[in-house]
Amino acid sequence: MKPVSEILIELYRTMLRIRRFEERVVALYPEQQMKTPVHLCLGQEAIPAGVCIHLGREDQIFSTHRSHGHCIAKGMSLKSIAMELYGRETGCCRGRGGSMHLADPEQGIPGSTAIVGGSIPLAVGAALSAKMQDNGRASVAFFGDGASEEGSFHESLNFAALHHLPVLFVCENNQYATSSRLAARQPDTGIAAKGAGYGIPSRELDGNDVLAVYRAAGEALGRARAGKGPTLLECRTWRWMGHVGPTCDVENGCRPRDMHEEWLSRCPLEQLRIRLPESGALSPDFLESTELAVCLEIDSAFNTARHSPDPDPSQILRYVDGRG
Amino acid sequence: MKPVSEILIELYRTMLRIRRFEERVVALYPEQQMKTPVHLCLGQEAIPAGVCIHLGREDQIFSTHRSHGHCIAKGMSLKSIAMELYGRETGCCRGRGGSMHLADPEQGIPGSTAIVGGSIPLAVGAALSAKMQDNGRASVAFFGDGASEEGSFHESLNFAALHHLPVLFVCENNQYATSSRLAARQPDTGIAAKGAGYGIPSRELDGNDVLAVYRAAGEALGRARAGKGPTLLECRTWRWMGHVGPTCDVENGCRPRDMHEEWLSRCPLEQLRIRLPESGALSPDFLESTELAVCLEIDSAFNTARHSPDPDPSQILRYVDGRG
Amino acid sequence: MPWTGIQADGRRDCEVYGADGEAGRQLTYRDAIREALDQALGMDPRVFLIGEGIDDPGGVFGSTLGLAEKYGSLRVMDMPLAENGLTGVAAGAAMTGMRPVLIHMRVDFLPMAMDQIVNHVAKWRYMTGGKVSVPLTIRAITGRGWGSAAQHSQSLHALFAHIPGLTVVMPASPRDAKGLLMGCIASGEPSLVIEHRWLYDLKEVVPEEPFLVPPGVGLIRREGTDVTLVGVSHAVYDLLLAAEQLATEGISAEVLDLRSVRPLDEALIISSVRKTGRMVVMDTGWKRCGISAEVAAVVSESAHDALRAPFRRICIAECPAPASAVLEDAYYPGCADVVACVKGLL
Amino acid sequence: MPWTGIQADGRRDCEVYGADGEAGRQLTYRDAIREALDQALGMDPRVFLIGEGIDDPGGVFGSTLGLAEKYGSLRVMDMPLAENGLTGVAAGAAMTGMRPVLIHMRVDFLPMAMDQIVNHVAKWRYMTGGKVSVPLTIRAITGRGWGSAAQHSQSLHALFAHIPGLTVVMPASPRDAKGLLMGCIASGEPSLVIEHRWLYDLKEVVPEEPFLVPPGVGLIRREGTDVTLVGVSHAVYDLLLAAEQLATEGISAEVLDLRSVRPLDEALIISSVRKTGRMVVMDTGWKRCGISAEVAAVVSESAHDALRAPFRRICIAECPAPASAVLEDAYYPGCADVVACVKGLL
Ligand SMILES: Cc1ncc(C[n+]2csc(CCOP(=O)(O)OP(=O)(O)O)c2C)c(N)n1
Ligand SMILES: Cc1ncc(C[n+]2csc(CCOP(=O)(O)OP(=O)(O)O)c2C)c(N)n1
Ligand SMILES: [Mg+2]
Ligand SMILES: [Mg+2]
Repeated sequence: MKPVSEILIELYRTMLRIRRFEERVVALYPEQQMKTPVHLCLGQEAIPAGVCIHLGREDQIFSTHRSHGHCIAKGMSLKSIAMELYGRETGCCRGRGGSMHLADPEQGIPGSTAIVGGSIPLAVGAALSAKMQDNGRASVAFFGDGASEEGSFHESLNFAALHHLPVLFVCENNQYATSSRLAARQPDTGIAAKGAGYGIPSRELDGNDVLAVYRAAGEALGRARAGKGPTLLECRTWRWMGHVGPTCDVENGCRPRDMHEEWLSRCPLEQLRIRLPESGALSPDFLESTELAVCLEIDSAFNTARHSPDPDPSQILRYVDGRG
Repeated sequence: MKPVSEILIELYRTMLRIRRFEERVVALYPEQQMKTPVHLCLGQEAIPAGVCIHLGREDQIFSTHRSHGHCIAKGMSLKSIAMELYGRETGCCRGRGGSMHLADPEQGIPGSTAIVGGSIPLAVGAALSAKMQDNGRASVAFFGDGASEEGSFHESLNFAALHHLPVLFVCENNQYATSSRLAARQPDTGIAAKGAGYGIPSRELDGNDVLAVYRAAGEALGRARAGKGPTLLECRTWRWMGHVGPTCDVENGCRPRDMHEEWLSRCPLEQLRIRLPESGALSPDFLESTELAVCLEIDSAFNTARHSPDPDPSQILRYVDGRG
Repeated sequence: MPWTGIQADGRRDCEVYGADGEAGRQLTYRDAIREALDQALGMDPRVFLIGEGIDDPGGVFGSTLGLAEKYGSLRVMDMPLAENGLTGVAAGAAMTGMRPVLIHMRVDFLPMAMDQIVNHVAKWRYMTGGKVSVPLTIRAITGRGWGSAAQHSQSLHALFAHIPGLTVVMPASPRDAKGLLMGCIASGEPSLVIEHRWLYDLKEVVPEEPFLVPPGVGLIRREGTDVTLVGVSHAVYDLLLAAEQLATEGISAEVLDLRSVRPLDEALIISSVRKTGRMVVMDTGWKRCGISAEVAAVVSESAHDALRAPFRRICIAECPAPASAVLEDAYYPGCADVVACVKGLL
Repeated sequence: MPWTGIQADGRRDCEVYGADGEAGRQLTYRDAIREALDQALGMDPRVFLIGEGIDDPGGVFGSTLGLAEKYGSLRVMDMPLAENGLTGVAAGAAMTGMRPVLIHMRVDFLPMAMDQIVNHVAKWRYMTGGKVSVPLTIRAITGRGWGSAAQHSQSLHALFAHIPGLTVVMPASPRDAKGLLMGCIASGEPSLVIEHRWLYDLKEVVPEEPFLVPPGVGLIRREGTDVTLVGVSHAVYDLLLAAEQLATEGISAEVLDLRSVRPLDEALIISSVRKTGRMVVMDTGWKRCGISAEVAAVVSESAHDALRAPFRRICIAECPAPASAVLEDAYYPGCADVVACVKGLL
């Protein structure tokens, strides 16, 4: 076990890297050099940070259209993400995927899907693979509240529970699917309530409290690796920006202002900083030097991205299959 | 409210009509005149009988590949079913559908689907229709334990619960999907356990006890018509024959003999007869005259079917759409 | 029935695409769709709309704006993310007296509902010997560009054109967007309306009163004698640009807009190729087993003797849509490709 | 890698269908499939099988019999009724080191999994810039007859042949059933093997050792000079019968077995039609946007000048499969239809 202070530092640094990365996307997007629809996870940083800290490189995650945070937390280089957003040949998917399809198999990220619900069975498959290869790996399915309405969610829970697969289902319940609120799509039982029907240990928790996520995910992944099967975590959270793009959607009436402000006041980074002054881990010095380091890393990532080469159009048919 | 004796008589007569109809299919099938895959519901008669007694003609049911019992209980004429099994132009679907696609909109049966899980959302749609038309109708989705594994089950429960639709989900849990036992497909939580995740009142019950089905369905449909939303009933039962065709599958090792015999001893008709001698409703006279009447009805249905005309092959493209 | 007696637009002859010359009220493609939905809702109590985010401030790229306010949330209904189940729900409602219009923001979500569309909706009338029909209309929009990438820019009409029992239309102009949508709803047949996001801002004169364009009837968008250019949806636009350019070089191209890919207006294709002797088909989708292949087969079966040059297809590249803008440029063919292709034939 | 070094069966030349003359061990189509699975499981620890009822006494029409006993229930795995989810599960396993073979008793269940197949499996390699492949093989069987009806006898290969990124093969003989299945598993590409229930009892000499038939290579089943008959799967059988009958009347028909509908062996089609000048395609599926349309387009593009008679297609009737036996007879074309069609061309 790592000492608590190291854990706190790692959690904070991961959240900060996600936060500053997304902010940079917001800042640069109007230049229209990133020609890809960005679904930002500003405000939701605690979830990928709290979950992925428990994962080794060999563990597998599957992500969604809102993929930046998961991939950063799992260890992808900011540079290879930024280059992908710029559509470069040097991007993590050689410019073929864009923002919604980040992948890096070397970091245990087989990929991201923009089809809602698609990530869930894929992660179960990675867990089946781990069980068959008996290699001690776990896998994580990240998905939203909307995805929990898809049939694939039910089919995946059933199969994972049946075979006690080492998979963690992480529902990032930001209470909206595009502009559609939860209550227009689901009865008022909560998403974690679904787990019991499959005998899957399930919990609803504050997704803006990185320590709550950290603890619940740690427990769940411990169980998964011990052969005790899947867990479902419903992490309540809120996205700070609109569904897609670099602006907020509250102005134009997509989500209520009062809820938005209430949730803004619960910033995951600030909460960690404020609630844990006594630990001493997050000292002003640490905060300052981390800000600087992250800022430099992001500068470099986006500068490189900006100046990297585009794919060669004559190669458009490459990578369709292994034959070409 | 009908007097109890009338209810008992109706339940018994319905079960008997299903039983004798299916037995006649078994007897005649080897003649190879019914060129259609038959999925018999012998042993499962209590469920359609106990549910459909609460339905008026205008209420809608959707059925599956194992459709004979549902359609008989809902009021379809045995003749039009038999004619369809013989592939006749005079069959309920003009010989286009066969055993797995029985339909009779006049009797509130828009149809049956052989795609497992397909009946469930269709019935929810009929309930939505009833709500929109505010016509007081209810609808019933019949489906098997296997169907409860399909994503459509989850999607349907969610939507029906969200909109408080007047639909009854009737899972006929005969513990097998083809030759695959429940434990190879689902964790050991029961299917009724799924309902709670959507706030849907749900019960597991003895599907061979027609009075238990009768009571539970009555309550559920009362709630549905009162605008209180859906109910899920998991009716435990057992099929006496193989998955498809007129023979049993126990000989060839598809299902265990001991369970089979145990369930054979729990014949829904016998149970009703034996457990209720005191009511006097099911008197020996009644039983005898009912047997006779049902036998004559079935004779006539199959005789007519045998001698009815086949479709005209030149009309093969008719009914694809309303244009032709 | 509210639909009987509505004017059917029987035109199959030449009509200038997006003509400003024509008198009358102009509407965008987007507003033409919205007007069709509005009139259908207003006229027929059996009609209701259902779709993800249908009532939100975006209103499905503007095509449903204001309708939830006007008709209420039961007739203009948001839905959970459950495409297959909700297609079944809509189908069940259609079988029992309603006329739902189910709306998807992207064609790419239709594969999720393929079981209900292919196995149920398309076959139900036949399976029941004509006794139960499924008057369900499904709208879905093809996306393109800005890195929409592999899962957000498909144009899968060929998959549905293959299936007996379905109607599949692809309006290329505002007038057709209204007329075909109303035509589908009125038809009582299970129908797919595949729209194109890049046409949404296009303007044209559109009749104000309800009118029906019957599925299955193509249109000559421009008359010509040297070559027949066949297209659907956004491709029609590229073909018309190409025809104009070719005209400056003395080549007379006839442009056909299929409008429906099922039923297919075979007679129109055949009569045009009999006139010109050359044929190029442009599609917004892939080549293999696509609608361009079907047109080739129709010609080869019924006008083989008339074809005086090799048949040509101009389709998107035979790969998933790439994200990078430079690859997108290579992915989508355009007017220049058509011009080059036609010159190669003459 | 266990698959390298396995003999590839490169034949493209004439070979008599189901010849008894050839020396060697004969196997049924069913047993050839089972042998391919057995050898794949035995040779490559990454291979596992998953399917509904795969380990039951029926053993997927006999094609998996005994394998669960031999390899255990983790490598030959029953599954819940959840086709889309389980396709995703198999795909996820394939992306992370396994080589799953997912088995469906009917092609009709594939539409349920269309989202995973079309949106995920087919596109994953491209979307990840070639970094993550999906070596998933899916077997599905086309049913026919005895009132299987609309939802249990489809032959939907055209839907998948339309999609870049997928391999779709349709073995017509026992040798190919083994060779193509092993060829797909070995290829590491997402592949669909569409089998035909009516071929299961067919016997042929099949090599005992593992061998690979590479997807994308068609076969001349019979040489001829007057007309080219092109088919897949069970249609090849009808075409060979027709060719025999035509031979007695002095007409020499060449019969091509496409074997793969994606990739498509265009060169084989073109060279044959260049020789014969006439072409008839027979398919087990529907006409519109089907593989028969694609063959027409290929010929019309690349051998237009060679075609001396109208192109002809012989497909199932353009409607869902009816249940009644008399309608089934009318639904499926046969040898007599081919003979009549060819005579009409000469
Ligand atoms: C199957 C499918 N249906 C619809 C969409 C369109 N869509 C993209 S993201 C999204 C909202 C998803 O909501 P949720 O799962 O809660 O994730 P969030 O965006 O809130 O993170 C929708 C509807 C899609 N991509 N895929
Ligand atoms: C989507 C789909 N998958 C598989 C099948 C093949 N199949 C037909 S019936 C059946 C078993 C269904 O089991 P269950 O739902 O329990 O109904 P039961 O037959 O036991 O009444 C299966 C697997 C099918 N028809 N549809
Ligand atoms: Mg959300
Ligand atoms: Mg069952």
